[in-house]
Amino acid sequence: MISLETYILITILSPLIVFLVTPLLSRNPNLRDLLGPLGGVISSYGAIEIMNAVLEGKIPKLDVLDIADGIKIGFEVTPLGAIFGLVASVLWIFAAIYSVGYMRGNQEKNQTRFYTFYAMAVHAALCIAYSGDLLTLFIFYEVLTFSTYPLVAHKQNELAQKAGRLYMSILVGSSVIFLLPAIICVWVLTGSLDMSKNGVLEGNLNPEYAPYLLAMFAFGIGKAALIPIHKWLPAAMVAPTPVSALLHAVAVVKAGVFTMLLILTNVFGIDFLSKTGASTWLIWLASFTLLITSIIAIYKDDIKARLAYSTISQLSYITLGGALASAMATQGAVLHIVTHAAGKITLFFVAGAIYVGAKMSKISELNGHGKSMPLIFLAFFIGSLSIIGVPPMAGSWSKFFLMLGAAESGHLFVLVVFSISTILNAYYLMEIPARAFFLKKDRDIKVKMPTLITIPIICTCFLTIILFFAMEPFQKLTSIMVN
Amino acid sequence: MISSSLGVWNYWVVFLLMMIGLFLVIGRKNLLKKIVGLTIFQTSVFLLYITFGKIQGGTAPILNNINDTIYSNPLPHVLILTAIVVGVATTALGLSLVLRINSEYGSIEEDDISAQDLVDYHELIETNKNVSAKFKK
Amino acid sequence: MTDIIIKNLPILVVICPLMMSLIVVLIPYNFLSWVITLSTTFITFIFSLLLYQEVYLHTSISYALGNWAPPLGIEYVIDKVSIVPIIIISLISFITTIFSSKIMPAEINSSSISKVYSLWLLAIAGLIGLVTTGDAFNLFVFLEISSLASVALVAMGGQKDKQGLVAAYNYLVLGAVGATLYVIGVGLLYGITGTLNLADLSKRIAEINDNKALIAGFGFMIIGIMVKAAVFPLHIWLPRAYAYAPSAVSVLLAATATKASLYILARILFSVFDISDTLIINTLQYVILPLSILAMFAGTIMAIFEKDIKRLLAHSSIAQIGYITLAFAIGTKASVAAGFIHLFNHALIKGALFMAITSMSFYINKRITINNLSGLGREMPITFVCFVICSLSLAGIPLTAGFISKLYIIKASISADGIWIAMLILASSALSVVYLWKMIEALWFHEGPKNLLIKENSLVYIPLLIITFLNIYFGLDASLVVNSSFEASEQLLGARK
Amino acid sequence: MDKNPILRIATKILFAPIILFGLYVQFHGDFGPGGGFQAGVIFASAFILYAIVFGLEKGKELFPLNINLFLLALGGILYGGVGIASMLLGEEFLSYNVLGTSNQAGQHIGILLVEFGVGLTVSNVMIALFYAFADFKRSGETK
Amino acid sequence: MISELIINAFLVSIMLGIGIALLKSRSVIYTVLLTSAYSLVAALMFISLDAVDVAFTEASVGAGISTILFLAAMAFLPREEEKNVTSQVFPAIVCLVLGGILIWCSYDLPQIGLASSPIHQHIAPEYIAGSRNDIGIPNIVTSVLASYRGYDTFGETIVVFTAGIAVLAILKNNKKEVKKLKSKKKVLDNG
Repeated sequence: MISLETYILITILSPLIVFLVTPLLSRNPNLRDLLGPLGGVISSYGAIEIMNAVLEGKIPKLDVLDIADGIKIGFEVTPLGAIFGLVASVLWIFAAIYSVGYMRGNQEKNQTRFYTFYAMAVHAALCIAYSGDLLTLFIFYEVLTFSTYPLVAHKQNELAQKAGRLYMSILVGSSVIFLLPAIICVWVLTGSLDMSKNGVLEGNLNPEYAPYLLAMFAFGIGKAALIPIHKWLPAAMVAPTPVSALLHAVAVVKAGVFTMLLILTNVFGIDFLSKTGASTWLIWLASFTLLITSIIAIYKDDIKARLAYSTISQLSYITLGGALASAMATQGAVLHIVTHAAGKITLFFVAGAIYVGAKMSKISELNGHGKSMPLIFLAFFIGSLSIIGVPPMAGSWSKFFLMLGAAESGHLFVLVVFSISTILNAYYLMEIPARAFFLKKDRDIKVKMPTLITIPIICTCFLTIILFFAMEPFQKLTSIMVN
Repeated sequence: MISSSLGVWNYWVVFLLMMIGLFLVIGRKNLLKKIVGLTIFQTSVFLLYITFGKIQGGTAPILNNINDTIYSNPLPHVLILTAIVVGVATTALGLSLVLRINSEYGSIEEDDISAQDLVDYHELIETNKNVSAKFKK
Repeated sequence: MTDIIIKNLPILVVICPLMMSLIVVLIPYNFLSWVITLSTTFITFIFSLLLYQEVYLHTSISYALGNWAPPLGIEYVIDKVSIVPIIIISLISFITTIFSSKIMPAEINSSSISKVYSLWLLAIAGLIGLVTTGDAFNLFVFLEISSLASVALVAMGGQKDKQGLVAAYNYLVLGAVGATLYVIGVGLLYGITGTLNLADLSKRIAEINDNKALIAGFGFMIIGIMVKAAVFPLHIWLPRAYAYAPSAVSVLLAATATKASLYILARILFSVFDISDTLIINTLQYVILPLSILAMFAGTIMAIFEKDIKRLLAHSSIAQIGYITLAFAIGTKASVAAGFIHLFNHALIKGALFMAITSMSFYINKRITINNLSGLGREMPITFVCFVICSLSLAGIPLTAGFISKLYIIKASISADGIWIAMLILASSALSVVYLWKMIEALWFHEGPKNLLIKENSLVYIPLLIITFLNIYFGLDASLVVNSSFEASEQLLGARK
Repeated sequence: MDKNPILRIATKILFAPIILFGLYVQFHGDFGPGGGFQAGVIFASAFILYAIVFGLEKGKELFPLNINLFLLALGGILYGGVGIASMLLGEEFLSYNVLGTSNQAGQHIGILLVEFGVGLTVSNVMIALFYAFADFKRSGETK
Repeated sequence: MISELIINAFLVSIMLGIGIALLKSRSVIYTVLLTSAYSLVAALMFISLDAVDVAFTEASVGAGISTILFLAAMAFLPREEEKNVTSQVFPAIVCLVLGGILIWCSYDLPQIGLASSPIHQHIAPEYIAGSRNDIGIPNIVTSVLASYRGYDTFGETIVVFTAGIAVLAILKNNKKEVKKLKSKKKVLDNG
């Protein structure tokens, strides 16, 4: 019987090992590209075991190092963390396979560096997922930012450099100027950096100041991409698609909202928030973000840009769910992390696939190409359905819970917001398969689609359907989390 | 009365001298003049100390065998002996620097020197432009 | 023999380099003089470690020179406070001396190397003496030793670049003015108390109340020391002095020179005068606090727009000094401790950064500007990696020493409910990322000159590696530094309360 | 100016008395005003006068640079040596009591030695300074 | 004693005059001579304040050696000081402020020559007694200088030493030697 610590180690270290070994294999591409999926499988095995343990009510713990009194780096898996960890590690498998196909199909330069930092980013995401105290959380949050910079600036042309600089400056700047002091405030208030299931601030913080502290957190966590600090996400789309797919649909942004949820539940505590109403303003801001970005998405012609803005709006669903400060809504938010990840990664995969296969990145170019690559567009269609929240796709669950939560917490206008944005989602996502299938082709181009790209797309798209039926363990975890 | 006013007069002149010295240091552009100012400044500070050490009707602090002689305070004298030598050390170092500067710049006026420096600085930046930021394509 | 050494440790840490400097100047062989200097600094470091041990046995050592009981004679006071800068200075000087072995001959003509090493030891001895002494006037004497020696060392840069001479001249004149102001201050205090021994002075000051001369004397002392410590806006001598000194010298000065003066500042503020006294409180709140905040931003912004890298680092030093004085200005035990932590860490960081940059300019035999940094990182990987790590440490990225000090400063300022101060600190450190990133990007991502055939020299990069390792080590296990700093501030402030 | 006979003669005559006066100031410092610094400066002035009148080369023949440098350091070493000696004899640095049979004797010896050290250093530094400045002047003119 | 004070006042007034003259003078030689005159008057002042040793030192070091150094340096420097172009308002303000502070605090300073003021009460008597009993040499200044505060004197000897070495090191490296040094190293040509 392997102890839980070892499982944590397995999960966290396997991407780290990939990170360390990849550079050594730069001479031997096939072996090097094998590493990614392999690591993914191993770490997701660990993640699943941990999830089971958490389901049984255990709390896996692991202390790494003790810097000075009160300052330590250690891991402690919350149900939320277990879910996020699982999502990140499982989707890494597909993303890794896909990126092999993409990078080769596209003859990108510096592939070794790419894979190296890719693994590093996953490692950081997993560490965030399992982090046991605020400092560890912060540290790996930063590590994630830094490890993704080389990926964003991968192309190394003016544009990429500029985007990279924007990306860094927003994420690092916000986290350093707001998140760190907020964390230290918590440290000063509660005397420790630990978090607990029902929040630590109750009784330590004068409710009047709660909204301000929450504001520091909300704007400190730039990865959650609330307006006005969302700019980095569209900018980061210059990166190769696998990066956008894994990092900007799963790892990075989900790390952001994950942190946000963790702060809301385990630092402030749902009861504290609902009692003080400290998060009301956040509800408004989140709904605003949600609508605005959906509208912007409509006007984007570049596929990835459109997906980016849709991602922003979906993220604010999650923030909103947390901010509603009701059990149901929180559950919905957590489930949305899972479902949206599955759905959005599919969409990004497809965007990349279209680029690799047909060298097209604009929506207006897609007219009638559905016939030439039917599978791809079918997958896109299913993915979008899931995002929109149509049964029997996974997305429907989370939307359902969110709606219930909104009703439960009595903010009824949120229901309106949800329904409007759903319509908008439907509009801007459905346009793509619609153009592809129903409009007539204006020009001919020959399509060659690498199998290494097709397979993961199909897998993830099936995942969205399977999740609809296999949502129950996640749901159980979330219920453990909220009561 | 008069003695006390004269006493304050002493202090005041010492302070004024300090200020003159300081003004020569920070107000003048000529490097040599600055060092002169420094000397004046320090000498006036020495005066302050020695004035502290004075005792009415005291004699120089050298023991004699007459009883109940008042000796003025030896400690300030010692400190100032030290300070004087430190001062001359500073002066010498400063002068040597002025000499070198003059032989390198051909002037000991601050304005000329800073003008030359500015030119050099820009040359330094410009000359390296040719190897400067080109991005990988 | 050993008991003699143990008994005389407080004086040995000063005398050892002082006497050796007299001998080194007579050595005609450059290599030999380097060896002697190296061994001297090493022995000094060992002595300071022993002293650390001793201090933690007896909490405070008073050493009466010439066996004249203070306040009659001059007294050396080593306590948990003064041991911090002693360790810093001796450690850095040892590492830097290793570093100087190859750099020095490249920049200074062989006829004057032994003199330079003698001055080098004198500067170190002066700094340590400055820190250890418990006598106001003796402090002045050692202040002069260290500053004259460092001026001369800076002037040695005049061989490569004539601006070094002007830098040295300004350093000399401003330093002398500062020292003289300090002497005026001491004189006024002496005039009203009649003593020079710092401990005795503080005792007798406590008895005097509302004396104008006391205030004036305090003011002059503080201003004098602030000039030496390059506290904004009295920092004007610093950038050039650091930028145009010979490489090894700028490393030594940047890492140690201002630290000693900052320590003296803390000493005067907190232990000579009474922290609970309104005079001190006002000074901290209305003078030092605003100045430090100005320094943080002015330094950082000047650094962002600076093209010449050594100057850039010097500007950032001004900002970092701002952090330290800010920590002192908050004036709680926690914040002063944080100040000491940053004192130590910044010495490591800035030393390492200067080492990295100067060794780059040594390799390509050019002055480093932002333009000819391009692509050098790929030519000299070891130096580059060290540079990156230490810049991260300067920016306060987690798991480096810099992060620890930032963390504690911010925590102290927040718990003194000055959250806006914390915000300002973080804002300026976020700004500092801008110039650091500018350099790193140029070093690694830009296309630079090809086939420089640079071969990194082990004697140059080993000290760099050591100091970088320390940067990481004290980021991972900071308990030593943190605890000693808290002990120090406890002793410094606890004495009065 | 080394053509002027009066100066040469005057210097020749003055040289010895100046040195003598220096010695007096040096060793009478315990009883009257005077001591290491003043004496050092007076010694120096004798040599500087010589060098001014008879030219730098002559001056250096009379008092070579390397000896000058050696004495320069020696003064400090002597001073510090006294301190270290007292340390080795089990007292604090620079505590002269242990140097002699009685405390006062010890003090006398100590003070005498350190004053002499001061005198050595000061005089040689002054001479060295003068040499350096004069040398620099010449090198400048040749440039 | 009143006469003493008058003499002092007279001497310091002369020094003040010299100071003002220095402010006005533009010729370097004039400046140097004025400075040495200043030192001499200061020496007289010291004598009248019973500080014979200091006077001796000031006369020999301040008026003697530094004048020699100034002259030696001057022979190689431009003779005239240029007119200042920039305004001197700021330095003047700084000086006036500092002077103001000093004059403001001068009323709380001990009155000159008052035997009861703390300076004369606290440590000095022990020195005077100690010099007679413990050390046994008449010149108290010497005994304080060399024994009680012997370490200061040591430090100051080191300062002098430092200055000597520094000047040697600075003035030694002429342009020629530097040229040699530069040519010795191979200059890598970029690009």
